[in-house]
Amino acid sequence: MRKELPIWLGTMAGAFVVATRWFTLVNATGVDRMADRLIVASYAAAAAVGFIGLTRVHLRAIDARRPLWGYSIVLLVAMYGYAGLLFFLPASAPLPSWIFLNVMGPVFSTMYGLIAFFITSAAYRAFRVRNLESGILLAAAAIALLGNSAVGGRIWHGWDGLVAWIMAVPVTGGFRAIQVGAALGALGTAVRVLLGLERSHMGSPQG
Amino acid sequence: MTALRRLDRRWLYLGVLLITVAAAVWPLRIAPRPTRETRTAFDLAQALQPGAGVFVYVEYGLGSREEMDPMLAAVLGHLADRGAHIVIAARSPEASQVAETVMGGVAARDPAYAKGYGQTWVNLGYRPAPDVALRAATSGIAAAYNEVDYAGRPLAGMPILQALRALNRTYFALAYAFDSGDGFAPMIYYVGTPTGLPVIIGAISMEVPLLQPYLAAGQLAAVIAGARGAAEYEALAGQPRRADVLVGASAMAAIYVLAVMLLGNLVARRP
Amino acid sequence: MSTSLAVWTGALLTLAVLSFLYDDNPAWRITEHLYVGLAAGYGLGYTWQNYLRPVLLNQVGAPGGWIWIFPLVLGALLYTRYIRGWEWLARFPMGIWIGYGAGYILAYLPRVVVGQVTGSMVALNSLSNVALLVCLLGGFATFVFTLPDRPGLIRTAGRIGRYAILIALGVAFGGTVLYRFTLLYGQVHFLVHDWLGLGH
Amino acid sequence: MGFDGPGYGARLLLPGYLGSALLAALLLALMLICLFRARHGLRMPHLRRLPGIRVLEEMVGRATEMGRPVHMTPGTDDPRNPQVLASFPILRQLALAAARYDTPLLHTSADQIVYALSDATIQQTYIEAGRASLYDPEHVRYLSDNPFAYAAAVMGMFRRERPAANVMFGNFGAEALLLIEAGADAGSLQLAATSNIFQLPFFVAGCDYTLIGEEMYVAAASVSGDPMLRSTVIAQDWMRLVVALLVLAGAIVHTLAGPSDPLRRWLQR
Repeated sequence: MRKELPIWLGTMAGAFVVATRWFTLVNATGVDRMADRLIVASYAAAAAVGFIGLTRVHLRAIDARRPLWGYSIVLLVAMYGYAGLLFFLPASAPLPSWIFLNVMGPVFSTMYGLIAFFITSAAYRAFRVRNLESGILLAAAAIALLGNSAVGGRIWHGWDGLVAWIMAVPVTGGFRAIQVGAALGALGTAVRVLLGLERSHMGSPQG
Repeated sequence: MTALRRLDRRWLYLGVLLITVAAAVWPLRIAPRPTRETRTAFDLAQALQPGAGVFVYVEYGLGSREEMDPMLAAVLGHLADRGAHIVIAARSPEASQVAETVMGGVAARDPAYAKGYGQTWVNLGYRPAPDVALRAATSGIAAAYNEVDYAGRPLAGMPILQALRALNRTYFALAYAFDSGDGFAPMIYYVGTPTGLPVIIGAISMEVPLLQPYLAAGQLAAVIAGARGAAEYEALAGQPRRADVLVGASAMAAIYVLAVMLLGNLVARRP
Repeated sequence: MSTSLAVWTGALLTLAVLSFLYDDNPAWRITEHLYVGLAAGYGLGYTWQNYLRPVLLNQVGAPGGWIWIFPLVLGALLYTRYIRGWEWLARFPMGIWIGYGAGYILAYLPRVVVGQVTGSMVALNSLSNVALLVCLLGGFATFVFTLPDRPGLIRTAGRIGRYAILIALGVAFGGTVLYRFTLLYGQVHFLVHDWLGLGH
Repeated sequence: MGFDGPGYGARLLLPGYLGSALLAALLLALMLICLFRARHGLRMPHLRRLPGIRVLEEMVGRATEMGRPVHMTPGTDDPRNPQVLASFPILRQLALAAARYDTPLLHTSADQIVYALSDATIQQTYIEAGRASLYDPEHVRYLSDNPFAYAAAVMGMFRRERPAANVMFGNFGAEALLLIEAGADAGSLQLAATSNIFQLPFFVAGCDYTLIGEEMYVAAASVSGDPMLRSTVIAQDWMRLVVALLVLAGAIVHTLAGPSDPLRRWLQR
């Protein structure tokens, strides 16, 4: 019952969603709208799970004086400090939004920008022509780099047309094949979940 | 050559830093020729009647502001020029504050928007399980967003949501998603395809190839492509020119990365 | 050089993150932990301010508001995974969420696939259209799993499809490079211009 | 509450959903047929062995020879993402091999629930393999909720413990590049699988083996050898054939009939 009941409830929830979205009679009751609002509420009620998890991990690290435990204090102070602030003040109040723009902003942007460095070393190491396949990958990357940065159009007038054709034909065809395939894979997984065949999220992969 | 083969990657990093510093100290402005896609996006907004409803879904957060802020500002500025009524929603807490900042800047330039909150525009903010909230908005915005806006003010008294009740073709003319990768699919799945509302994606340059199948199938009305698309849009719509320097910087970056790739291949070729 | 506290805060944090490129160091570690802590604190605080508080104040107390109790309790069951002996209760929200999500996939994804299919029904009157169809069907052929030794036609089609997929991935790489450099440019421009006062 | 849009009336399905309902019904029917055949032991076509899966065993063998650990990550999303669900059967297979060769299996995750599920999976697998004593809770690590902090922690770990093989199977964001670079720096043999198309160029260029999109779901469904799960993959292949034929037929109809295109319009009813 501890394992089967949640799976059955999940199957019922999934069947409910499909029924309310496709069939005129069920859809006309408007029950899907209420269900959507309620499911949002259930997600929100679980919003603290990562918060609690981090608290446990870092309290334990401090308690056991693990290596680098001092940084755990930084993390907990930042986390509880900011959450506490937002408990009393709206996010648009001066102090929370100052922290948002001047502390979170630069750190998040630079973290994202760091990837520019790693991309360069990946380009140096990984984009080497070993066979026809890696040659195609490299050539397509080079054409797109010059095309999207408006450099290509200055070198040769037809460059933008070439990029447009590549986008319209091989890129559309190739990505469409991947996306339709991934959609079939996702639909297959959804059916496996609803039939109760796929139950690794219940703790043991083989049932 | 042997030294190059065992090249410490930090030398490559130094090159990246030098290129970007150079681009910041001596900015290179490149105004690209407008592509057909950007022109389509512009034409759709240009055709709006004053008071037409427009839904703007902001997905990108703090990390993508550099590429996306100019584009969002250019499109919002153009929509304000056309007198559109703008409903903003966000996919994450971060995105909702980013949207508020950018729209605040745009609204300040136009009296109808500077004093028109709740009348000419509204920011709904973010709700947990954003896909479900977005889907729910197609049959009723106020209920989907729990009757409050991003700052917790009640939606009930706002004239804009009396006129634009649900996110579908009856009430809206266009839907936008300003996206750094996670927002376009829900926009197509739960809004564009079921309601038939024309969807325009303002995309980071990274995801533009990914959108091609949807664009070709007519599931998207238009795509504005990264910093380059932003620069093109600014030129078309007569908005402040902020993206040209980004295009210049990315041109320098493209040449540097191509050189690095070439070097990598040369090093590998030599016996 | 700037005299603003906001600019100095941002500049020092930016430098701390960039220092990771040289090697792991205390400034990076402090920033990294700050980053994780702020992100978690912000996520919870914002959800409270913008969702939970209004729902508790306006909806739960209103007539018929008792129905909100069920989802809130259901979601809260997830916390039982931290209580020894009660972990199994957390399977209830998880099972329902995964089922609801699978329902969403099943309800909405097929229509998008149908759109992709009808969008591929192009008139075979131009070289580009024929090439598009060849790329697409070839791409499908690369994902055929049930034929251990695929017959010649499917193998050839699969090879063409694989080349189309490689071109698509190469183009995506090109776009990613430019995007990442634009983000970095923004931060470096902030350092050079707003903090040091150089350039334009 | 008013209903917006036309089409409510005597119809069974909402307008526009005919094609999708047929598609979904056909997929479901094919899956049920395949499941039925599997349950009754009827003949089924063989599945192509994916190159990525063939090497799982080889990777563990290599690590054993070098006396270094194997690392696996399910990416940075939570278990509501089907890609993360797909990682568990692979983890199980890897743990079986690790138990057999007596080689340490490091597992890192960026989500509390994924961590708990993975820990249970590994422990359970070691017990089933009769090697319960090899299970070490210190080898299963939850590093951070945040993708970048997670990747930074993995980078540090790779520098210290230098795994001989690195299996990345799940949903990855921008942090994927940091993981690939860390693996390359440590000299690991790398296998990557994801449906996140943004990260695929890096995986294809930078890893030794890559599973693209649907391949990862198929790998997950077939790796255990469970005929029930495997049979559903066969249904997906049939479905792909249907889609391909539909596209081809539609293109021909469109070429002959011009823009009036009855097939397309019927599907969109």
